[in-house]
Amino acid sequence: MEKVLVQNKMYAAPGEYTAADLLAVAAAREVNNDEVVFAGTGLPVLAVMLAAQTTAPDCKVIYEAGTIGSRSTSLPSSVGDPRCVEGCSIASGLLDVFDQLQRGRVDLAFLGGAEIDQYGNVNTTVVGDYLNPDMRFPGSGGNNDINSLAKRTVFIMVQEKRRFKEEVDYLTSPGWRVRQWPSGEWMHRREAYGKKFLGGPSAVISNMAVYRFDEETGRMYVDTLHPGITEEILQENTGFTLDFSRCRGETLPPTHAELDILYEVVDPEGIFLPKK
Amino acid sequence: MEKVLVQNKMYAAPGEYTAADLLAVAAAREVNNDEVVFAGTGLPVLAVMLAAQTTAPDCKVIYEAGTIGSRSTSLPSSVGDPRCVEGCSIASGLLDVFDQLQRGRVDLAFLGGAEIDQYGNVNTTVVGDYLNPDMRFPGSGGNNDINSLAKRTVFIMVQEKRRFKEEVDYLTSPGWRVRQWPSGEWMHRREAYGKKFLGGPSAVISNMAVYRFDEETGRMYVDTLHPGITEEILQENTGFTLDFSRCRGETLPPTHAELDILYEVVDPEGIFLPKK
Amino acid sequence: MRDKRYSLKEAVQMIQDGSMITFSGFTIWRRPMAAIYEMLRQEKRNLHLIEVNSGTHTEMLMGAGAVSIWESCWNGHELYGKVPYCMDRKIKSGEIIVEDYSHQHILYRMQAGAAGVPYLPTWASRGTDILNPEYDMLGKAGLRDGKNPRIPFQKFGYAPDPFYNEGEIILVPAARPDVCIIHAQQVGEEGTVRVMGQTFSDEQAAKAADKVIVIAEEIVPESYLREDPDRNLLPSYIVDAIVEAPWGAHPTGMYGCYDVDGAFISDFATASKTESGTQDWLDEWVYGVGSHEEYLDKLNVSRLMNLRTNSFYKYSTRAKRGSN
Amino acid sequence: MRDKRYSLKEAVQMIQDGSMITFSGFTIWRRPMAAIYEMLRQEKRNLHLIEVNSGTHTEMLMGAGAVSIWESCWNGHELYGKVPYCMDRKIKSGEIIVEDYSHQHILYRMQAGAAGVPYLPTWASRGTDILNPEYDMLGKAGLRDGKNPRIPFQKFGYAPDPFYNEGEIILVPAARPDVCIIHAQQVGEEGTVRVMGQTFSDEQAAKAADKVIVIAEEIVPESYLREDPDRNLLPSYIVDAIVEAPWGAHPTGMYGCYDVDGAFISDFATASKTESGTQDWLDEWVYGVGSHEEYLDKLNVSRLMNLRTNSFYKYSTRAKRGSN
Repeated sequence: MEKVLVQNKMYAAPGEYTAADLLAVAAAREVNNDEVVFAGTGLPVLAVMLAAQTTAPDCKVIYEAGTIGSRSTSLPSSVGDPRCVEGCSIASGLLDVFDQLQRGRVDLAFLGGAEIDQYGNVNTTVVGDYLNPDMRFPGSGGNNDINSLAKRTVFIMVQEKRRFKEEVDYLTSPGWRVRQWPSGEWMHRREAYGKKFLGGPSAVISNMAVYRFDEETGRMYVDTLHPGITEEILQENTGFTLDFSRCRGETLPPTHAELDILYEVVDPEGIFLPKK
Repeated sequence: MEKVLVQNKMYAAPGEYTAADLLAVAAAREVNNDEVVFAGTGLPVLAVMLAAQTTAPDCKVIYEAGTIGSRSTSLPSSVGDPRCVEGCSIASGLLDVFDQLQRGRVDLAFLGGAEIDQYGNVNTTVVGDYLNPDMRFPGSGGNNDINSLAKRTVFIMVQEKRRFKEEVDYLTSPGWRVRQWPSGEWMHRREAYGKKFLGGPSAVISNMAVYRFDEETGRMYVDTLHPGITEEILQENTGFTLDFSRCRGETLPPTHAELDILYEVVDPEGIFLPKK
Repeated sequence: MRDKRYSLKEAVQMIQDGSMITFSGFTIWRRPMAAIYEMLRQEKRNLHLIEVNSGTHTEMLMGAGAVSIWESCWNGHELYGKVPYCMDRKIKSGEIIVEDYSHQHILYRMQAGAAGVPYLPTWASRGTDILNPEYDMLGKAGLRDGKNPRIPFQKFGYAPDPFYNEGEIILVPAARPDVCIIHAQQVGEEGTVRVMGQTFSDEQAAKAADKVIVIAEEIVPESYLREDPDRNLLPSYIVDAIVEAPWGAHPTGMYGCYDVDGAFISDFATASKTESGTQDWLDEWVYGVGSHEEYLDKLNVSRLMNLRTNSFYKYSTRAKRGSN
Repeated sequence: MRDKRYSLKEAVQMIQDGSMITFSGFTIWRRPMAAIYEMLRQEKRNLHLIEVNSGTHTEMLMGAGAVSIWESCWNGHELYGKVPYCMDRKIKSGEIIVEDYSHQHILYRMQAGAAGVPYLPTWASRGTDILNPEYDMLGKAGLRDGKNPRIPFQKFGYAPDPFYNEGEIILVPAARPDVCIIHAQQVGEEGTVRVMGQTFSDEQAAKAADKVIVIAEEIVPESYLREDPDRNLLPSYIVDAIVEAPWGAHPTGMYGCYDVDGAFISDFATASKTESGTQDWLDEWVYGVGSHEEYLDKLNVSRLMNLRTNSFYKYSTRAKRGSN
């Protein structure tokens, strides 16, 4: 199934790639070689498969349903897919991978969410009051655990005002400033986790920008704007006041080589990336 | 490897069997059909293999190193032996079998020990003061756990005055009257275990007698004397005063069929039962 | 040996209304769908589901009105439907009590049940609303009074670490289901279960339950499975009933047998957006179908042949998955 | 990928004096003996052993004076020697601190370490001297002061069950070894481990440790092991070093490879009754032997061929075991 592609490392021009392409590519670039990476269903899978083909050939991919070190040649549609098993080091079950996660073995996790606040707290559970909801979402799944226990987490999100919120309706997955129970007190993640502090959200990649976090204040700031996105456009699509003070400029677009790998090797069937 | 034997159900006469034969046979008779039986290395393995060939063909044998439902045709020399794996339902590991034990799934366990007291407390750890020992033995192994969590336990012991003691030097494995820690108070097993009370020692089979327990007082009493053993002989070989009030008479000797199975099918190599 | 073979109907008849139930599989993979459909046909009611995660099968049970309590961490159809509409409606109507945990929590709840301990400790989910005591829904409903021995007195506990001074750790209560229904590739006639590929949380779920029902693609001789016992998942003695039902996990997928039927799940997910759509779908595919065999015939052969997995890859190389 | 192959000597050089160590196997089965012998030749000292159970390898390490702390539940040679004479002597001379647990305790200690939690709860061993606080030997030695981060502040803890009111449960602290040495049938060149037959507590021991060294009968292509990944025990990424050493578990036995060499173990067990006997035995079989290959040659071919297992039975049908 592996194809040899001409490696064209020139950046693609606007119009030559979609927002989803840029998301996947930007996410893949977060992976360092040799890292242990935990990936959820969807764009995260695209990102790790792309990373394995480009900058991080030695990364070890853990899928939460129970595979470690997958070398899939066919894109898994979900982490329970038999395609995750192909070429993996071990196919076991959740207990195995969640124990290893809690043991502190995961360097990087890719996750998604429905809502996020400026501290990186994520909601995947409910819109509206939990006790009287407007809309029920699937729930935490492993989002919460993985984000609690990985050293770095990268969230891949859709940029909308109603999704980038001052306060999330339900705090499913912990950011840098969290509510410690049973007391209910808000505190810095470092304080809440104490000796079991392993890290936290490292970046948020939306279809408009890349964000990072100031670990001291716990606040999100804009790192790069995607090509064509202005500070004004981004602020309009965000429910809290953005910090542009550390913005480094434009997000690097995909290279032609990355796009070729995405479309010809990673997702030739067009499961997540329908051909234009 | 299975041999068809003529089933001679006549009892053997004294001199036609050894003390070890009687131990194994008496132990095998404790197994009810369809029970889940946990067996340790040595005579317990002989006993369950004999039971599976006679009165309890549907018993499920668990060996603590990690096999369930063994159908060994070659006698395992220890519970870690590959012979335990033959024909078993699952070969896994200790976590699997000890979890199931603690879940309350084990009906009967066969165990041994170096010392026992009248409450069925067993010592497999040390002779003398634990802090200044005369002789160190192997230690608990799973003896303690299995005896804590099986519904019935049968101990197979050598009858000697120094082994059947008023008080064991170290309480490795819990009988009917135990010391509850951290307080150190002596109490009935039922009280010590509370809601997690599953049962306790059900019989002790020595080379001279079969003992059972009064579950209310927690005291051992003599159930049957092996052929040729008198009350006097037994008391001489016991370090505490024996209760003969419920003695039912003589232990039934092995049948010729049982002996044939022991020597021809279970242990033809003479590992535990050298040929006379 | 007791004969453990039952018809699908008989096996499902062992499940009582009001029971606490769990299942094999993960989201839309290796779910005991044939048993789920039969549960619906037998009109099971007031089920208390406790699942490491849920999926299409759960939405069907909820849509049919079979569920009164759900303890889990996730519900949906993966790629084929992001919103659990049936659950959404039943929450709003107050017909279902929903108790949210995280994946690690509910997994450890099963493992605690499997190991016979009342709880396990975990670091997962600190600082989140999953631990918010205001959201203890079984507590709010007054069901943590000990009357139902399968509902613990608390949703969570907390305890300091006395060994390494790592601070206060979270305790999750054991899950103690009445019944676990497993779909596996193979089961022996005495009950030994072999699962190929990922085993998800099947081992924990089965061992936590008091009764285990196994539906398998094929019943094979025990002796065959016992030749390689290090490849088996569950020992025979904990299995109470076995049923042979080929394609019995459809529309969910399973390693080495068949892929997910995404179009089928999408159809259900779309229909489930409304109460009447759900009913129509159930009428057509469940109540209007007398048996598992009728269901397979209604699906037809060519549909199934597209889903059948390739022997080397263990997934289908024929199923159309994307838009290309 | 980083090359994980090392010579036996290099791999054992990774182990520091004073380290906390654990091993694969069960009593006299699948112990990493080649590595044990090499540890003795390299004169490792002050080792802190933490083992689900011990065996001949432990007696050898103790007899050679390599061990200062032992936390486990059992030590001996099974059928081939009931008394752990080396441990007995070292306890009496005060050279070893012995901390007794039960099988379930120490197994759960490993599992807690593997899962990254500070402890696990268990019901095992209520009412016994294993819980007697007078017998907390590391505590008595003043070693529970937190200076060594691998020694917990307490030997045991107790906590009430807040979920089902089942009473006070016993807590056992996580085991956090520096190094786990595994002997397996097969390892891939990147480190994926396959163990056949019973896996004992290898999975928990390896995952609890910070560093994992795998000695295997054979190093095979990763791709071969990855064709059936549901048969593998450990993922490659947690393995730090791999060594090929055929017959490397001798005199202990292993499924599908070779049986226990009972006569060899008996000889050691008998020699171990005295300090000088132990030294003589070690001189002959360890210090006087330069390498694993020399050791095998000294054993000779016919001895090994008698131990070699039958491909069908997975145990030897040639080894003389009993007296008939």
